[in-house]
Amino acid sequence: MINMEYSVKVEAFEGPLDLLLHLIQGLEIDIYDIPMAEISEQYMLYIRAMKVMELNLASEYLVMASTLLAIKSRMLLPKHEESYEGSDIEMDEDDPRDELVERLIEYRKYKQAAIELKQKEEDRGSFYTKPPIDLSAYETEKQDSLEDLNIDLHDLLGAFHKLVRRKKLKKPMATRITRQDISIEKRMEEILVDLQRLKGPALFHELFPIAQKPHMVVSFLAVLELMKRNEVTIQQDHNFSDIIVEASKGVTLVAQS
Amino acid sequence: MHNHELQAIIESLLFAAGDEGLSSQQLANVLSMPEEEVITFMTALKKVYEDDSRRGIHVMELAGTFQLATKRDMADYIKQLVESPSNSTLSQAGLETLAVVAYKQPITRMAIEDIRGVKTDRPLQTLASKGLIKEIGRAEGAGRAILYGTTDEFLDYFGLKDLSQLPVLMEDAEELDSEEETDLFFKSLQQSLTVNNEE
Amino acid sequence: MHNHELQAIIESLLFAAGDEGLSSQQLANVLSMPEEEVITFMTALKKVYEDDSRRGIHVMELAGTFQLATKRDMADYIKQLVESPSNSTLSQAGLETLAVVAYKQPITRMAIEDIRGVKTDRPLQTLASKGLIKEIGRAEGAGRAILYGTTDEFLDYFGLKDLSQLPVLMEDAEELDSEEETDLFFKSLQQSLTVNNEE
Repeated sequence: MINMEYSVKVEAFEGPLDLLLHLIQGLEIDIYDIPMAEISEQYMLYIRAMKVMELNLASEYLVMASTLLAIKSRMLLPKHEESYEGSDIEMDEDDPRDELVERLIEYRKYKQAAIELKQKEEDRGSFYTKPPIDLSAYETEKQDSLEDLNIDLHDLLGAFHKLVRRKKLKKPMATRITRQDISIEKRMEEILVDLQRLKGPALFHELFPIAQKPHMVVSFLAVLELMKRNEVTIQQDHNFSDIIVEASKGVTLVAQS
Repeated sequence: MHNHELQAIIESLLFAAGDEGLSSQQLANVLSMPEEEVITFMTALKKVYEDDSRRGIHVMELAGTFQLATKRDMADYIKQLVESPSNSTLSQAGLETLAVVAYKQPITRMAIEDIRGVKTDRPLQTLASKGLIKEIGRAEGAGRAILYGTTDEFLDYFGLKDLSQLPVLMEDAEELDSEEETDLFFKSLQQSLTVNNEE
Repeated sequence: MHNHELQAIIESLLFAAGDEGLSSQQLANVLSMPEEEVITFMTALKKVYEDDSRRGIHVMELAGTFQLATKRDMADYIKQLVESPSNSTLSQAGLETLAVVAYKQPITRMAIEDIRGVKTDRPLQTLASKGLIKEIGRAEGAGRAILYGTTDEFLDYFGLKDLSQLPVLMEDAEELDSEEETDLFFKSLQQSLTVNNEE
């Protein structure tokens, strides 16, 4: 009886209440009149599937299992017997399922709300905003003391997430390289200066100090050009080992600044 | 102040403020106008942007502020320029937890777990670190449990003006459309498969 | 393509691109138009913005890119906005910059700008003058870019003992978790399927 269908579904549940709602749905049961025997049996089937799958079975699932069984057995008791017990609070023929039904309905409200939030999350993705322009040019020179700042860690966290979210909206930076004015020539010179200063070999990745694509590309082209001109030597012992770069002997710096 | 000029000024202010947005209060200050007048004007202005087919942007109300944003129809064009369209969306657990917090705030972890029927510490931690919820106080009595509430980032994240814009909770027990249920399940299954493939 | 629609699309693209702007080449790609036509259209569009008194923004051409910016005569209003008392004392730009430095230190200005997507020299100055950040070293290699980090005053101000007390920033922790779980799940699924088949 344990098949893929069950196993996959078990993993897709957000807890025992979610699983129960799914069963109620699947069995087309009236949530106000749950046949406890049937639902318990189905529920236990899933639990067994989860165990066989050795999925990390949250203890809440087991607690719910025993709750279901308890309700089931209470339902089997003849109703009138309860009133004989006198002191029992549940004299007025309370349905043992009431509490469960209440919890299911309450949970279902929020599960539904979560679906709608998901929709809103998706919708929000169709609207693009922009970062504020740099307004500091408009700021007058007033020396605020730190006490006036009035920000806390939540503001900091919020600001960070706002910009993490924004990053997704960034357009390709086609103009970055020209804006930065790093020429290959200049970068070659810089690399040579660094290698000379080291007076020994450097690891390849050390030539890429700035983790930005344009800068890295220029650095890479600069190393290639230096190799071509025999101004540096490159050595690698075997595949994927560190590449070692060294200034060729006798190369002197043309322009040292 | 002439309406045209006012419109231009507001556009420049909203443009400058970007996704920080401006409240009607802030606009009223800068424009030296009563706040109610600002609100009335903004309502009209929203419609101006909406109705003008030459405009690619419009005014949105997000987290209690007015912001400029691109119109929905433009998304397809902008997407082409977006660096990585990787959408890291919230998990089901996160969305459920957030829904409970949003409607029931201020609320303790225990109360959330009562409703969801599962442990919820991890989703809470994630939501807090994403800036969507925060501690807004402590419960009285023993333990002084943390009370959680939603943040402005929450409103912004879901495109809401304020909490009153949250979808109405389904109060009565209408049966959920079972097809939708299954759909949702297959969607989440697909998502997890996609995640796997991308690794 | 209809002119009105084209105008709207370009507005939305330029808006979303922010102060990085877009080259005529990029616009041509997205709009599937020859670049010369784009350039001609942009010349006309610039005039449209300039002549329309209801617009507070206009199209600027800078370093081979087109970008939207506030019109020059709006400067006074924007200045008022900055000075408005309801404006928080630390601008959004400052707050964002501080957050990036706090979480990513040591970090260069270039790297911060890469994360924020906008120029950041001024916010850095402001933060340094407030004593919240400082130069804590130089990047290795060429350029020897300044590395920024937070100060002791920063810790004091936020009541932190050290940086490890910053709130956790699980950028995508939840997603990671579920990926791992999904993996585990599919592994065990495969195993059990194998077992099943053998039965």
